Amino acid sequence: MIDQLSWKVGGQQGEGIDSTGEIFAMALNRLGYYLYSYRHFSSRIKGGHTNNKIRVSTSETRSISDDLDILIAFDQETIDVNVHELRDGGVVIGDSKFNPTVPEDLNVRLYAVPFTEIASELGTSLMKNMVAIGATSAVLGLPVESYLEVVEEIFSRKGAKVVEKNMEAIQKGADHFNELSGGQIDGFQLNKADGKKRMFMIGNDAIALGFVAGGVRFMAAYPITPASEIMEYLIKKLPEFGGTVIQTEDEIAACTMAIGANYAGVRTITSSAGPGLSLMMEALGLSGMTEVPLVVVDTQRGGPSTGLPTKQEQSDLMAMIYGTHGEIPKVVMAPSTVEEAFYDAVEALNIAEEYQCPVILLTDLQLSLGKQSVEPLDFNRVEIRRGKLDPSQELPETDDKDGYFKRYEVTEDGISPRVIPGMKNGIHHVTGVEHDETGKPSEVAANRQKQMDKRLRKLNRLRFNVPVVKQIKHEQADILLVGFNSTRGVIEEAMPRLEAEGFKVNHAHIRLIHPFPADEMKPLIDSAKTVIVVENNATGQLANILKMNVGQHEKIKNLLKYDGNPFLPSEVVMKCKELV
Amino acid sequence: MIDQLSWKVGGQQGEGIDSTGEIFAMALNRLGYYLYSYRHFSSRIKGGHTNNKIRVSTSETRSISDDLDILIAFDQETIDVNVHELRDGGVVIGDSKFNPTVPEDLNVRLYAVPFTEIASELGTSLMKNMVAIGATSAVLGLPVESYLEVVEEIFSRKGAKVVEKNMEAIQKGADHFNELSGGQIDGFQLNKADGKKRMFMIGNDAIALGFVAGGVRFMAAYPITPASEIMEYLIKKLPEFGGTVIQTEDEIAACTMAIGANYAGVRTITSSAGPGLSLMMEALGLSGMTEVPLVVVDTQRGGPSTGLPTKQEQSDLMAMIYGTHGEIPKVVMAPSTVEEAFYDAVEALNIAEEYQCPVILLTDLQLSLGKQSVEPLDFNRVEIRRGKLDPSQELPETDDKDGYFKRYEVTEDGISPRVIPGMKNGIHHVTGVEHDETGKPSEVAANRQKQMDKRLRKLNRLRFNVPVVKQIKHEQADILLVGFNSTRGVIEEAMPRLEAEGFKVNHAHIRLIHPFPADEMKPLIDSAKTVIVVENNATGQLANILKMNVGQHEKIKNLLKYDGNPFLPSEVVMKCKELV
Amino acid sequence: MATFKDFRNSIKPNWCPGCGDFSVQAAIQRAAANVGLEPDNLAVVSGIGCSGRISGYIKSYGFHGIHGRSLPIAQGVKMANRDLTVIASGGDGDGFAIGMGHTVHAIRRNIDITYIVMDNQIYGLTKGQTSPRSDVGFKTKSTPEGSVESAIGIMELALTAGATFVAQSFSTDLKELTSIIEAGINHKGFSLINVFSPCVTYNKVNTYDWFKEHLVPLSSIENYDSSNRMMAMQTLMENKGLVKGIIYQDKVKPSYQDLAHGYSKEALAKMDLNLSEEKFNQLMTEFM
Amino acid sequence: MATFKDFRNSIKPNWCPGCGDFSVQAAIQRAAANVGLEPDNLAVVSGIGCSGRISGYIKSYGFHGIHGRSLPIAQGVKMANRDLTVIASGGDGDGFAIGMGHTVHAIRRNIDITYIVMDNQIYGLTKGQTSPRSDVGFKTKSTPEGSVESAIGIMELALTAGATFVAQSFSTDLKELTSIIEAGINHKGFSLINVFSPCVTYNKVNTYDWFKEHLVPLSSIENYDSSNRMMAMQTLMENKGLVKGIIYQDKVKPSYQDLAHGYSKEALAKMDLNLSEEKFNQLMTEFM
Ligand SMILES: Cc1ncc(C[n+]2csc(CCOP(=O)(O)OP(=O)(O)O)c2C)c(N)n1
Ligand SMILES: Cc1ncc(C[n+]2csc(CCOP(=O)(O)OP(=O)(O)O)c2C)c(N)n1
Ligand code: SF4
Ligand code: SF4
Ligand SMILES: [Mg+2]
Ligand SMILES: [Mg+2]
Repeated sequence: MIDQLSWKVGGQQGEGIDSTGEIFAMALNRLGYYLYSYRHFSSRIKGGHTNNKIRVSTSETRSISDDLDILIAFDQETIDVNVHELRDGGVVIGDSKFNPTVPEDLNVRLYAVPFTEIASELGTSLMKNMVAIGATSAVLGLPVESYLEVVEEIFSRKGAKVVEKNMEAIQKGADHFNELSGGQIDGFQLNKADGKKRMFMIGNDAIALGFVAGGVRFMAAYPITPASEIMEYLIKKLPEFGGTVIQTEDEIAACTMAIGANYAGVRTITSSAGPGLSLMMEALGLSGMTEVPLVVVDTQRGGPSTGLPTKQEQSDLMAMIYGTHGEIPKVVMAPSTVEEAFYDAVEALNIAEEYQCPVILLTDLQLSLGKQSVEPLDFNRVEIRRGKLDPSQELPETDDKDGYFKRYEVTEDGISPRVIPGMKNGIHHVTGVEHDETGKPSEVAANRQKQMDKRLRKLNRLRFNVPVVKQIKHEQADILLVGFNSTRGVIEEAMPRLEAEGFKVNHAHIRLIHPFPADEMKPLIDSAKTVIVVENNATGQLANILKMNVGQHEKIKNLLKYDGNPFLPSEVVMKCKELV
Repeated sequence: MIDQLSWKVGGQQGEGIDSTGEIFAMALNRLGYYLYSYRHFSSRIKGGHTNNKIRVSTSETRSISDDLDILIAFDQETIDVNVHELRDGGVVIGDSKFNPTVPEDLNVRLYAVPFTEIASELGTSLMKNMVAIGATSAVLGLPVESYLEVVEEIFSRKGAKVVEKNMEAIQKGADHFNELSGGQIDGFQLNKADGKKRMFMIGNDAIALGFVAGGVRFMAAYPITPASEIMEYLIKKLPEFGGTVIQTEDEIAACTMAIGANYAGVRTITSSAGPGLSLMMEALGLSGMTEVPLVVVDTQRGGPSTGLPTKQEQSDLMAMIYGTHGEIPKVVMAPSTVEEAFYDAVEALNIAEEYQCPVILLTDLQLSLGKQSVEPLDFNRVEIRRGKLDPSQELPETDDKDGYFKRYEVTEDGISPRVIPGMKNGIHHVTGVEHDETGKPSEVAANRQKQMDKRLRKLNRLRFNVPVVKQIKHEQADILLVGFNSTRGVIEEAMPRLEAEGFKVNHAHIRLIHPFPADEMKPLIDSAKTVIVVENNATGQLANILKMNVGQHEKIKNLLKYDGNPFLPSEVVMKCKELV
Repeated sequence: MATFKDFRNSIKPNWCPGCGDFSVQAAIQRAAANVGLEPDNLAVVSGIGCSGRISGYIKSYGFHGIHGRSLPIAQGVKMANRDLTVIASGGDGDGFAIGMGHTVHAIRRNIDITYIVMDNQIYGLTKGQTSPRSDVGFKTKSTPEGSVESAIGIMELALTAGATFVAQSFSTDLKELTSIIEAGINHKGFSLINVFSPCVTYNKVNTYDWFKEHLVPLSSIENYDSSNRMMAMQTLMENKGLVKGIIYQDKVKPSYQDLAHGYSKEALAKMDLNLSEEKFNQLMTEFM
Repeated sequence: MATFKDFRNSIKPNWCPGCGDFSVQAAIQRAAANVGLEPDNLAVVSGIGCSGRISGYIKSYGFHGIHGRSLPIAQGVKMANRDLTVIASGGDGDGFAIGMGHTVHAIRRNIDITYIVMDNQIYGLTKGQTSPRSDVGFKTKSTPEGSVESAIGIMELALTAGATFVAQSFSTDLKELTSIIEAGINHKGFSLINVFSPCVTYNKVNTYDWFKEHLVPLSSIENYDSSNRMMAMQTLMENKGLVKGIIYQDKVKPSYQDLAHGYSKEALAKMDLNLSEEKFNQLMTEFM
């Protein structure tokens, strides 16, 4: 009996590969296993190799695994591309339709199951993925009934008959496999899971759910991979709360429309990926200058330019911190797990309103689209804080000669009182031009200085729950591993392996990218011999940020990967050993 | 007799203040004086205080001075706003029309001259600025004839009569002043200048001239302060060379149109200020990814957002280095004088073509609009280098199965051969998507890695003439002053004053901002006790770049000013003393 | 009830004496009072340009945005709080050059805001360059030999984008302009009002006199029917766009607010943001 | 002379089987050959979308730009080298959503390029969201209850922006489409060709059959005169834009290249960049 295994299904895009993986994973999630799935897909609609790699475990896991136990292939290309990932003694189950073959020098077990044929016999070849799932459950020794609930949910609106046929397909797949293999094969039986209910979701789902829970009622956005799921979820959900989503003509409109709506008092967000964020740079400056709260999600993908739109990368870091001309207060947050993505989405909204500035919620393709089991979220941690805005407040008349409200009053904490249009005695002017306390344009040097200082001072007191997630086991470490966003999983998996090889390893995962938590990081760097910054980019952006903010350049080493694929745990282990 | 003095004329915008200063300065430039003029103006068309401060000297000067010798006032506001700048014993000449007064506690000499009245008597009140110029020459002891040449050039197309009248206005102004003062007053007579011919131009003129000389034949741009002069010059000049300028619908069109034209083989530029640059971020990434040469001028102004559009600032540094999602090779150059602006404009074009990447020519409002005497430029230093492009080359047939040219061939120096549309056997594909050597989209990991490495490696060998302008007088310095762009003048003026107070001061002015010349800077920092980075921004951007690239954080101090005005030499001196 | 004086503040506009924008400002202030608005229920959103300064000169909530983006900002304001009256405004460069895409899309989206363009056929603030409304042959700083690009027929264009309210006026006709702005505010949906507002400093061709001579009042056209889209188009084409009055109005089509699925009748800005625990659990369950 | 096969390469398009874009590609290849082009004198510039991939599938110089910017890039190419034939192309989202502003301005500028839009009334590449050409009520991933925004009448809009060549076609009519593209290439000025190119994966409404049923060939309209702008507009309005053929052509107006002051007849890309010392000194003297 084993505690975890890795399963992959592959074939041509548009052939149902996704749903095969999806149904398999959902069923196992229901049984209480921890699932982690990562799709390999490309920038085209139909055709082209796609695969979905799913890790099943009895404990939490957030990284793809080094090797593979079972490969389900709908075409020979899937075998050719993926077979080398299989562990010694791994299993390939291919559709007998294409006469699957495996390289002779590999010790893998090949089974050809007539996926398509069985499905066609049952009525439609579309059900071939169900047959494949059946074969899978035979390998794992899972009862076919495990799938019933999921199959019912998916197909019940098509009628009981369809449900039945699909279950039959699963059964036939299992039977056929058992016949071929002569009963269960060794080493693939999973220990029983805890049976607890968990969500099965991608990072983008968590972010979108966080936004709904955090009070977002309007969104303006333009579709783009890998951000679109956030928009799609809100399109479905916001109407339940009276809210809505506008698909704008471009990202500039999306961002400025969000600014307009936030100014008018509604928590409004937009989301995009690199190209869209690059287009929003001027608007971000407007939010910073006018002190209108704004939350923008950047789901990083392979860059630059259109780059590798369906691949993993973490290369927007610098642009998110420093993009936009001039100087504004801005917060950049980077959740490192799907749970954090949820809570951070809520918190981003709070910070934006409390500090009246743009907040960028940075994620990456692996975190945004990787689908995994997530413990139920804590309702009590969902809190709405609007800072100095109280829309129900009755404002006194002001002493300004025009009756204008001092929306940009210079205060000690740098945060001015905030009112929204419609409030009596709250009239003021908002402008991206430098302005005085009521918002009237002003070029007076002394006023300029005061307003600049006010804006830039407000983040000095930023309260942020856990700016750095730390796993500090050693007072003096050989290696401090540093990362952000989705690399958390792979680093956590590499750590025990490095420890096993005798290294003392600490880990700091940075969640507040800007303003940078230098005070938190300094002692960790001081107490490490080598600092290895693990990043999916080519120039070591986070490492540079560390250097700028903390120093100790000679200690800081880059561990980079930028070929579009996420790190594997073994890569991190190997490269760390090279670097120390 | 003195070697330099400062003169200022002020009044309402749209009243001819600019031309008063202009005529005065041009005449003195012709006499061989070194002129430096800096305008204070605001974001409106007519009305609002404006002034033009002009420094006259027998040696080169590139900074506004601390104090003022002569103030010419067309309204009382001009006196109120500027009188405190006057040195002890300074002179105010106001139009008697508004009954000028000066604060009693100040030791300044006030003369009321009937500018408007004299002008009106001569035919039109428009000539009041000529009367003011006349009064000025009386103070300085300059013969009225000094203006003849300039007046003739400006007014000759309006007829000899107009020229005559204007000269008469000058004469009357001089006469009237002499009558009032009872002959020349002491301490205002300038030593004779060297009589050499120099240009009198703003930084933007020099950049535009550099572009014409450097082979630019097309420009696409959108108007914005303080960049528009570059566009205006090329609009006038390019047709003489068969070229043209398109005023596009926005900056995105400007930048992408420039990319299209550069791709097709014509040196094409665009220019803008912060808001425009923020809009170009996506396009810059396209240039970087497709390896299409591109030169963009950023004339920095007060930010963020619309900010202070007519004021000095240097706050786009980080955005220029790091703006655009993903990672591209990019060069950021920052000339520090008007001469350098010319040569750098030419060089930017060469670097863009040699390294096939975007080059940002960074300037700031003070450098772009400050008008000064410039020694004649060296034709022999104007050289056109197109790198690996030779449009007249005959290409052999390629061995690619489609006959495609390997435009993105992986080469050791990271620079691929370049061809342009229309060339036989040069067909290839260009895309912002990751691509193979012929430009076909490719998601293959190994190819990705190779192409990324190729692109990012090409600037490793960047040859740049003088990446840092150094004034190193001391092996061990108390202070190393570091700056970029227009602060060069003020630093050079502060240095001898600090030396006079006993400090050993070195100066490094950074002209190649990115890739950062860390090797050049390190020894200078090593050998200084304190490094003071002088910048017109609020967050110390250049200082941060120094920290990131060189380290030694504890030594590096910020000397910042961000109220919209340039530094004065005395401010730099004073703050340096505080910081050491 | 507020009078037009309540929409005034003490700021002296920094427009040149004689600029057409002064009357546009006055007309907006009058129209706001005439339709019964209170200053705190009006939001004026503007772009960048001489004209863009207008949001600071009207006493109401004002948002002076960035160049070309007054419309998306204004639409955001309205979506957030449908109880507000929202006026977007700016120059012809702002709306028809850099903002052209937003203008077309705001028209087709038909959110209930009023867009007033101060069309002077030039870039004022940047000191006199050509605009998309400049006539062929017009000499400017950027076209010293005369512009060679066609001027956009903006009123016709609006019709093709699905506009439900299209009007044109002239800044000196304060009475007509005021009443058109009132009609625009009262219109349920997006209203586009193009106002010829002469730039006395940089446009020496399209002057007050020029417009007086060239503009044809629709009221002078017999049987003109502003509900007839085809007639509107024909009239515009026949008169090279130089007409004034309400050119077209569709009084039937509901605004975006009324069509958007699930969009609440209560202003979003006034709603409670908190979710019940029950609802929260339900949302979680959907992922299980 | 090149044949259409010379414009082919060996890349297999990654479009879905049955996608309308295949025929558009074929038509461009045929038209290029028919008008006598050589592959190295043609530049195909495209945007981002399924359609945008086309620049990689035609053997010629190809530039696959960024979303919405095919037109400014293409105009830049033409301005740099007027001896090239330049085709810009992309999807309806690319050209009429994010690229709307550029489309209007490219039309009015009238640079001599041909713009071919593969209009499938949907966003294909991003998996099925509404586009500015989607009909009201059309259900997509982003409008699950049906779109509520008006579709842009793009042919009409082009006329109002000063277009000199406006045509529409249908991707299966290979012969007609080819001849329209030829006419577009031969037209001196900007030509806009909107091609209904069905997305078989995400648009189940505007299908091949739907278009066969709804499109009215202009050739079937008696006395249709494509030089008559008013008639063009009327016909479009009467037929809700669902016509095919050359809708309007102004054969008289010179292109931007021929009007731009001082712009050389020789391709800029072929000119010598060096200045004489004499000229250089003259330029300096102007500042003295
Ligand atoms: C992104 C950006 N580009 C350019 C500018 C510079 N700019 C300010 S106003 C303006 C155009 C003004 O013309 P118009 O919109 O017609 O307004 P007007 O001044 O004529 O009222 C420009 C180009 C800017 N502020 N922002
Ligand atoms: C700036 C930017 N925003 C968004 C995207 C994502 N994107 C790619 S193609 C596309 C729209 C595709 O629709 P269309 O232009 O109609 O082309 P089609 O796929 O239908 O041919 C979008 C939104 C992008 N690549 N760049
Ligand atoms: S420049 Fe023209 S538009 Fe601007 S304020 Fe003056 S008159 Fe009005
Ligand atoms: S998704 Fe639609 S537009 Fe894209 S390739 Fe498939 S059929 Fe064509
Ligand atoms: Mg204007
Ligand atoms: Mg489409």
